[in-house]
Amino acid sequence: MDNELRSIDHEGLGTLFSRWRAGGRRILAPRRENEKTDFAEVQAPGEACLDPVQTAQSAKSAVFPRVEELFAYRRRDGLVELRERDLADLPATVLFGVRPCDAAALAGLAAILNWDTADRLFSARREKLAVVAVSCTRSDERCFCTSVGGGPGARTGSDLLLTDLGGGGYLVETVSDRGRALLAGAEDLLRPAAGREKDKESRLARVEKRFDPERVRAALQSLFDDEVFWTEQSLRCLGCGACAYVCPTCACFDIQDEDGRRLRCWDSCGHALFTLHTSGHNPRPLQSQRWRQRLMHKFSYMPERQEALGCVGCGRCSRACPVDMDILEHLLAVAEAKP
Amino acid sequence: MAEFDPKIVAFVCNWCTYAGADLTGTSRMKYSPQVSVIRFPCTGRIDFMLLLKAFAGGADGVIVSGCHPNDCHYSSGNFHARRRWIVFRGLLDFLGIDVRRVRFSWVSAAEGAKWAQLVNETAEQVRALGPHRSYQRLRGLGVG
Amino acid sequence: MEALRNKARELLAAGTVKVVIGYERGSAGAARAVFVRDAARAGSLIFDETCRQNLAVYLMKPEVRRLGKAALVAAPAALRTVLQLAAENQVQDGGLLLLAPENGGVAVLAELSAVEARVAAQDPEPGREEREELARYEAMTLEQRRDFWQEQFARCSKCYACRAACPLCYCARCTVECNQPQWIPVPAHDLGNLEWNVMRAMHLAGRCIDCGDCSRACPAGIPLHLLNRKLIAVVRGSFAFRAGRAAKSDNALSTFRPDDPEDFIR
Amino acid sequence: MSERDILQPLPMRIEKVTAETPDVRTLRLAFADEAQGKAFAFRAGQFGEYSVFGEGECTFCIASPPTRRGYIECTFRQAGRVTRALADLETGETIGFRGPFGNVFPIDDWRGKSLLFIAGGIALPPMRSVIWNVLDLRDRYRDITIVYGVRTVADLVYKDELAGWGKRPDVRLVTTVDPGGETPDWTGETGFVPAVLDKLAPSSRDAVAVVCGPPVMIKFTFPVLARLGFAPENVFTTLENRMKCGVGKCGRCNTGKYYVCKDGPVFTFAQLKGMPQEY
Repeated sequence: MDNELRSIDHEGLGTLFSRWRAGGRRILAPRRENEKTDFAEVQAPGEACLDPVQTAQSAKSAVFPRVEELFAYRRRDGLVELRERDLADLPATVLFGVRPCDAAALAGLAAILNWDTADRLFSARREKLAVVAVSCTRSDERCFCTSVGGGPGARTGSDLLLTDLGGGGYLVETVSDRGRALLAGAEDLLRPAAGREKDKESRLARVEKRFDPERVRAALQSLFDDEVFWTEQSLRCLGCGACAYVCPTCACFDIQDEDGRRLRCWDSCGHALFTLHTSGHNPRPLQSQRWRQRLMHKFSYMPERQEALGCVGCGRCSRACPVDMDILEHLLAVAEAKP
Repeated sequence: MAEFDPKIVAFVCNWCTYAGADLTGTSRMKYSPQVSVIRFPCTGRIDFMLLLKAFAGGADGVIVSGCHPNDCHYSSGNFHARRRWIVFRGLLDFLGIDVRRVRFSWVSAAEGAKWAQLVNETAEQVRALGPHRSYQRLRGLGVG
Repeated sequence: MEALRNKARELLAAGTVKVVIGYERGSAGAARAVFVRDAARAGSLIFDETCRQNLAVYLMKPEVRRLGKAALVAAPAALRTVLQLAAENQVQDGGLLLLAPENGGVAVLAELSAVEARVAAQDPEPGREEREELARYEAMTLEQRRDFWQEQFARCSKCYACRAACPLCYCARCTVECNQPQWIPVPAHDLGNLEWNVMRAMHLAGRCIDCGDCSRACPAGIPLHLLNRKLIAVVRGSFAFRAGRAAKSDNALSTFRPDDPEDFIR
Repeated sequence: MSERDILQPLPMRIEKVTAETPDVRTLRLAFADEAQGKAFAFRAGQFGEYSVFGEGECTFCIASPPTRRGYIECTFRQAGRVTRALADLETGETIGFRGPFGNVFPIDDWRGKSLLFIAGGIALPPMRSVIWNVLDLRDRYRDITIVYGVRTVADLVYKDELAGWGKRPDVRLVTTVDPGGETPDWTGETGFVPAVLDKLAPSSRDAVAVVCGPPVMIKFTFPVLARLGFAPENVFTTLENRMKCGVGKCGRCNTGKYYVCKDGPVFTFAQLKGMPQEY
């Protein structure tokens, strides 16, 4: 039965990888290179590195690449020919080893990119993506998934959820039809979970709930005009885009023409010139306003408009920030502020 | 195998090297036809990025040439350019870009023969190095 | 540390400065910048080996400039930065106090000449480790270096943390944000990343004071400081020039000597 | 087959280029594909994304009225990379168009009311669509007043149309130039828009106002309108935040919880009061 807990050993997982690849799927998994662990294509589970609490970059580029071609154009005899991006080119992908927070973040991305009108490329990539998440058995002081509706063993957004049983393999939960399809014909590799194997909870990291997003939302709205507060909160911020680019739900983008192709590429509301008008007028000229925008967008505007939180508590922005703009600390400051 | 014809872009100053190249032509001296000459007011105006743009645009080799020291039409443009080239060459080499593909020279308006020799030697050298594929393949990489 | 806090208290209480830019203990044990404007808050200042950020970067931020006259807790790299900024007419003599921690005490440098003297006394030659690191890359073959950097730059997402963290990248509008023409491609593809990093290194040639904050800021862990360090070596070797040593000096690349080496020009 | 990509433009042919001033041009555009042209419909207030392939996209309101079918027009000042490239194009050349996007002027709600249009400088084009729209349905509305101010006489756009509106008995047109911007033969007003409006003192009874112009003009015009009795919910404007996608995804025009591209570009002053001033 699907909801029955099963387990798989390392060898079985290896076989599963081979079968997925034989079925034409590429597998992306965290891979360690130099000092950083990031998602890259792997052939076998042994190449994946699940040791760090988090990868440095999120997995969002699997569905929303740093740079992607929207369509191609060509001039001919004063006319312009357009060639739509062929969706058949997009690879079927298994995203292996994402954390439950990253799996949940796919819904946040979809909330932005598919708001009212579907984003053709994103949707096509998402359609071809199967998510095999791995529960968190460790966390660090930057993690706060439980404050934003997630958890170290949460299933939202995953197709399969694995939990490391320590030495002997993984507990396997089938979450969706897509997950079922990943396991089609793999009965030989799975066996029913027995005894203590079923006790997933005991394996999971403890992530304390630190704030109520509803309270943060209300506080943000009443703090909006408090310039002193926002200046104080953001003086240290350098205004780079590191937080946005490592974020699994940040989806702001730019559009650029190059070499006969129209490209979409990541952008960040933290960049000083993001909103600059051609006239020279800038609606958000101060870094304090841009920092406010980042928090407002994720914790106030998105819940109101796209009915999703713009944050999954992965803590990447805090880890990536060169000047220790720790988002959890800032959210707590918001929640506790007396406007 | 067909002989490889390297594409060479020459960035030259208006006052000396361009005039020198002109003299090469009016003197009916023959030289390698693979060079495209781009004229600038002064070597001081030849930004290092232009060299990279030439490579990205398909050049296999680049020539940069202007007035001899102390002959700059604007008195010191070439001296400033020289410093920039020294630094830029160091950077290119450090990045693993073969500096043998970039030739710097002083060619005066009277040195038609030197221009011909410079182009021919550069063409020979770049031909020996082969197409600059490692750079050209960068174009388009990293687009999902 | 107490000496530093006392000095900060004293300066703020007397109104000598409006803000002390220093370090405090941040999250996860890290040190981070703090802007102390009230003498009563000076107790949060720290200074130890975790204090690595070059705080001089904040001297050029409009939001910080607006706070008024500053005292900056300055490690050696910050002192060199201030001299280079002065050479570029970005810092006025007497417009800033530098608090240089030393043997449990703190030296207050009010004049740029004092900063020069201190930098000269420290004479921060690249350490053995640093020299060896650079030499390791120089010893690689051309192809190895090319592959190394292409691999590194492929990870660059153009978040511009390197630029934001650099105290000498202070242009209000960077070349990459000018689009007539679009000199550097906006997207973070391989060619765009190479061109951006070449541009960054070249624009810092003869100006970089080797604080290493570009590499520390990079979320992709690209060792960007190596590019700067290489050019520092070239500039020093070819022009006998080092940035951040004098409050009045030309930039290495906006001046020349008639006898600059030209063995590569024919 | 999947749906068309909302980020991919449709080709349009430039049918006519009009030089309004040395740096302002109007393009008349028709869809290269006739069927696409037939299927296309929009309403006054909406905008589009115009592509010069190789340069990028720029955002302007459609400047022609929906009552004129078969083409659209856009008017723009050469200011940035794309508008400069757009200005170099000639009749017969192809550009790209995405749209129509955004909300509309509620002209059905305005039936039986007096309309006051106030435009400054290059902000007449975004208002031209709605002006012609109501003029083409003239009998539905009461008094129509247009106040148009520019810096100098040379900056006036749509000169022929202004002359036409000036001659119509059913339109009250007041043009003004900033002090010092007049020519010897200038017959319009001289003075800034708020002052001219103050003197004109149009009635606010059963009236709505539409104001578009540079921020400084809007800032000083709104108090005059308030004094004349225009309630904030009866004063409309159209915002021009920077945009990339035009469909609420790229994040650029996000202002408070609103997106200028989806919730606007048309807003009432009552709505603006509830938004952060990030526009």
